[in-house]
Amino acid sequence: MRRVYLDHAATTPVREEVARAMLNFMVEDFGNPSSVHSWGRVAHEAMEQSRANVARLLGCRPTEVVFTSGGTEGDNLAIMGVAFARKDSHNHIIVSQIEHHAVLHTCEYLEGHGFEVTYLPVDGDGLVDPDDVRRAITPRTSLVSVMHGNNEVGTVEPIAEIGRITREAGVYLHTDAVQSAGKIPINVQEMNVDLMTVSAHKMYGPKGAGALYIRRGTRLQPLQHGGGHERKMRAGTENVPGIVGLGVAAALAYDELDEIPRGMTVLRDRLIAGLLSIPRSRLNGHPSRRLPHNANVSFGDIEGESVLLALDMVGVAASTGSACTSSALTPSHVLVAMGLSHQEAQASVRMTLGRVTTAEDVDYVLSRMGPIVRRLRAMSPLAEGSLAPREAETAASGAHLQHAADLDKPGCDCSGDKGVRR
Amino acid sequence: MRRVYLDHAATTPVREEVARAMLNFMVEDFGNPSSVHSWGRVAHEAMEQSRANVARLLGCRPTEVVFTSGGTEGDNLAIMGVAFARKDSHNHIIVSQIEHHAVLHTCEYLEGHGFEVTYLPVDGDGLVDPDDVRRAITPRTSLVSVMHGNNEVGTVEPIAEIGRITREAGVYLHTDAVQSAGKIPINVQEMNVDLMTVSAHKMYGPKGAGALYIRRGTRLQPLQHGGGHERKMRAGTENVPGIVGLGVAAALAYDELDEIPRGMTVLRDRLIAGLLSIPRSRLNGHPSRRLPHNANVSFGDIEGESVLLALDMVGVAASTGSACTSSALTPSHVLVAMGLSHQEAQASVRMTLGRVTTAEDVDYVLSRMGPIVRRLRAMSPLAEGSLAPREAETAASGAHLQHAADLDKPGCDCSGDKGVRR
Amino acid sequence: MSKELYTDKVMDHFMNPRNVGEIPDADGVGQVGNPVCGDVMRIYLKIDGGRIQDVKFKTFGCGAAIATSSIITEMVKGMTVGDALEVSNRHVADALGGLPPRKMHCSNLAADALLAAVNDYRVKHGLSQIGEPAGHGAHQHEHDAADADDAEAGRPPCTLRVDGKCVDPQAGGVPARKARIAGGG
Amino acid sequence: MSKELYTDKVMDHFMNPRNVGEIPDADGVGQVGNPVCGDVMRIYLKIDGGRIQDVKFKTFGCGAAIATSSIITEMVKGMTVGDALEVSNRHVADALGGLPPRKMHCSNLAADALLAAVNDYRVKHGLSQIGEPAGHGAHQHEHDAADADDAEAGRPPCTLRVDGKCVDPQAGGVPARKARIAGGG
Ligand SMILES: Cc1ncc(COP(=O)(O)O)c(C=O)c1O
Ligand SMILES: Cc1ncc(COP(=O)(O)O)c(C=O)c1O
Ligand code: FES
Ligand code: FES
Repeated sequence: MRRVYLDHAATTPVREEVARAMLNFMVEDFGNPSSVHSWGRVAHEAMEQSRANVARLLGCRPTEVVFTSGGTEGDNLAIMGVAFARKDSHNHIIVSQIEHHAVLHTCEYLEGHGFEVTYLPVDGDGLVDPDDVRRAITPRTSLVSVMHGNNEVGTVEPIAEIGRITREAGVYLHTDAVQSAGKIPINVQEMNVDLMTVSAHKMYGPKGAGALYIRRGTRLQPLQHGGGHERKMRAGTENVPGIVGLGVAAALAYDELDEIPRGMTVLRDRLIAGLLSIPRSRLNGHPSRRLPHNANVSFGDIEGESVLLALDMVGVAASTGSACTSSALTPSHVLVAMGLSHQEAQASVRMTLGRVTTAEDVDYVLSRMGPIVRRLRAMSPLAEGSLAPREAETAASGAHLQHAADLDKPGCDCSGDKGVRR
Repeated sequence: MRRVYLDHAATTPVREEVARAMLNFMVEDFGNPSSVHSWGRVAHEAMEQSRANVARLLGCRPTEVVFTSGGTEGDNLAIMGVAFARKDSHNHIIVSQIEHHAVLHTCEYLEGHGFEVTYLPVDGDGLVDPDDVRRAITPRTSLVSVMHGNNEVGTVEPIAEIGRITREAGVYLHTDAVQSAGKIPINVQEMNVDLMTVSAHKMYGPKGAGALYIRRGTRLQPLQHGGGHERKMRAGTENVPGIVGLGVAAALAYDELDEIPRGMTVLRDRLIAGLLSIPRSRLNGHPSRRLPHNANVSFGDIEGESVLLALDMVGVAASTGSACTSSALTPSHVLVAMGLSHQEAQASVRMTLGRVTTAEDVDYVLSRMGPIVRRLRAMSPLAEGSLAPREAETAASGAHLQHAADLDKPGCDCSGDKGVRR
Repeated sequence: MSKELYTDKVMDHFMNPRNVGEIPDADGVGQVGNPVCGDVMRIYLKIDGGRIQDVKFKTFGCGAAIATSSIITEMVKGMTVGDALEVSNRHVADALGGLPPRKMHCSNLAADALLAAVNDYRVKHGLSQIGEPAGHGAHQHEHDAADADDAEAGRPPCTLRVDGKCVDPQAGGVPARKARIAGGG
Repeated sequence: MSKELYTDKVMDHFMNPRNVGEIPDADGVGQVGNPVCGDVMRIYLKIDGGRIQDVKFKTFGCGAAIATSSIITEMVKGMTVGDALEVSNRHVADALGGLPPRKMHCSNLAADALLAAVNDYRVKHGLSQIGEPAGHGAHQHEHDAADADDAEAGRPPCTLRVDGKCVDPQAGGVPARKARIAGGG
């Protein structure tokens, strides 16, 4: 059976060049960069070379790069770091409703610790209105965080414009560039940001490594305490192989930024066109301001996990929403924020292309998708022509409502019921 | 030139078997374990296999293992996690004075956030007295944290005995087993601990991976927010290759726990005997309750970095104190707690053996050590027979004292001035 | 079976579901939304002499929802209405060779929809509605083994629950949001 | 040179230090402790006609301390006492081909010990003591380039300083603990 991996927004394979470099720093040059002897010096030099590579990709100085264990830690460090460092004078944070859970759940945590959070709406294409940012800023605002490229629907936000507003207001701006880094140009200067999160495993580097850009002079409280690594911003023996892998991945991404995404956009548009030729389908996310590898389509009357399961049976890897929310029970918060009904949101399928995706891969997926949608629709009680149930028949579920008030606020549903491996 | 790595307490090379397994999960089976498709399932299964391996090493259930980015994160999560989860009723924590900075600096952070911390003394061999623990516990104590094997002097603490006391008092016990795991038997049941930190790169696994044992039912607040990974205790895409590496390393360590350390102890004793044959030297740490790979010796009148540098020139990797404090200006807090004078502490050299260390390696190091110590002593103004300066001559340094009061409390001096790579 | 995986039987019923469809002149029709996830199932019953002569379903839901829908129709076809109501979500899961703990709640959909269809039939025949189906209350609290310990320890937030929260409506564990979606389904 | 590395010249002076030793009938002896790290240096001067005829040192300290001790003795041998006091820690570092930013403080040891030795000589000859050697105050504040920015931004805790804190005694940057060790040295 053909196997087609269209879930590159969830994670990517590590490139050979990257893996080879990492292997050396695991088995041969395995030193601890804090050590003063030659093993330590070699590890330290490699780490600084990686820092320079990452700095080049982001358009910043090497001294402004702090290595992390990934995108989630980067988002947490940026948001909690600024929030707690400035909490005596500022207790307000502004984020969009379509941020990754690493941002949203950090904000929920902060709400429980004396902070106020404004969650900005988006339009039907998933765009944040910079004017909304301007209006939301108060004298007690310390930080605005709006992601660069959305992980579910691929919409690219107007960060530079938002940055002009935050600069003027003297408020820090963080952007989560986990999905955009290596796919579209990023530059912290041009984007007017003070903090930027990237993650290696989304750009053909290893899981467990990432970086946070911290503009020089930005005050942050560290999350993790211990040795004075990473200029005291991130204690813990540095993950040298991971950092080396991130560095090589960043260098390759930077060098190839012109070629790869162009061909990818063509393939993506072929995929989107094919999916939209299925009746009652709609594209989610902005039609043009969009990451080059992202296709996200909702199909009326069918449910996401069943589509994924059926695709999996024919060797195709896709997801609903993000990798994270694809295993959650709740419909995607991104799609709901964009105004989709819960059932439209539940019926979305995200396919994300990678460096090695071919036209044949796309055509194979399209040949399988139509029959799957038809089969599931034939089974759906929501599809047209199905006999409508009477009001009374929904009573059983209505009865459950009475218990709702007892509930805790539901947390992240990742790894929740809906996600199951077969 | 012969090269001899005697800094295995700082970090270890990744074993071939471990690296090979990791490589597969980077390049081939690279899926995100949260994904529902087959790539995700394979990654998820591998992760759970690792969890089982780690559980076997620690003597716990797989569901009690949470993967982290390393020992520092494990220590932070254990201590802050319990402290914040129980802060409404308990605000007191007890640790030893010889904990790793990952514990001590976390405690300092907590002291700034309304917690009280008791720092227990140790005796001249570095042992904590369990009776001191008993006496320090108050009704407001939530957690005791005493490390298993000390990273600098190798002393092994009486954890099981301390655990009997904490159990009786209804207080949680955390132990940092980063140095002992894989070197001496560890078992969370027999040791009566509720939380235990381990780190992969200290036992021939990769940097950037570790685990925290959390006894079922122990309340903890997570450090990092986002997706619901690791039972909501640790958000972020799991470092699957790192976790796989940790799992393989744990399995190998468990299987070899009988053989390796035995031969290692013999070599270590040969090394210690040789070092102590140098005049005016003393062993630091307990003579028998000691990690099998650790030798720590102080040489009168000479200073640590210069010894390391001279050793480095003949191809030998060693450290003063920990990898972390070897690049710090302050003398080892461990040695100071054990009652050494500052200069004795500054003159300590730690050599830690590994799986592949041979008798020839040890003899080579011993053959170089004597001349180095003699050469540096000949240069030292503190050595016997040197003309003593008069009181007045120290005035220049005394003059600096007047500025001392302005100081911030000095933080961790890791990566500080003393550590320099040449 | 790894607790994370669907059995072959589940996949068989997912790929080749039995009794999919509608019964235009059904004697009872029941539709419910799953309070946990908002998925929807509808069951059609043809009842004659107190016995289920025919049964069909339509399901908007996950793989487990489709599989449990399929197998419950196989199980109850030919049963008396009374016996059919004894079929619990646990029976359904067992018949599939087990469900991953996190998918146990999906099996409620089938039992609930069956009850709704029977009640529809009873109302039409002037009978009173019946409450929870047998075993629903007792068996629905389908947490994994970890929960026993959680209870001992006073429900700490760090241990695994089904989706991190209790999903038993009796225990007050249903998110309002979800219930609302389901009600509007 | 990478800012983290010792130059070959430093390593040469560390491995083959010049003028190690003592002068039993020295005209001036100065010993100082480094207020930052507690390391100790002692300098012996033989002075004749206002000129340094001979100089020797002993140092308990890091590689940079030994190398700066060694090179300063080379530099001042033959100089007038006045010229010798013009030799700043920065001159010493430059003569070694540079020191890593984090090791700049080590070069203070040599300049301070020289001053102490000269003062010892002056006291013996009924002269008044001299304060800081030339360039000491101005040059000792040897942070790396990051510090300029730190100042702009109001000294945020996140940016690199020499060991995370100011090490210039004039700026109040010396840990009391260290100074005490040094004083007791
Ligand atoms: C936009 C975005 N932010 C943050 C993350 C979290 O990064 P990581 O998986 O490295 O923890 C992800 C991916 O999971 C993402 O897509
Ligand atoms: C005893 C001890 N605890 C904690 C740590 C920190 O672990 P890691 O290096 O994985 O952050 C170390 C090593 O650095 C250690 O030796
Ligand atoms: S997730 Fe809704 S029924 Fe399975
Ligand atoms: S560290 Fe003390 S003089 Fe260099």
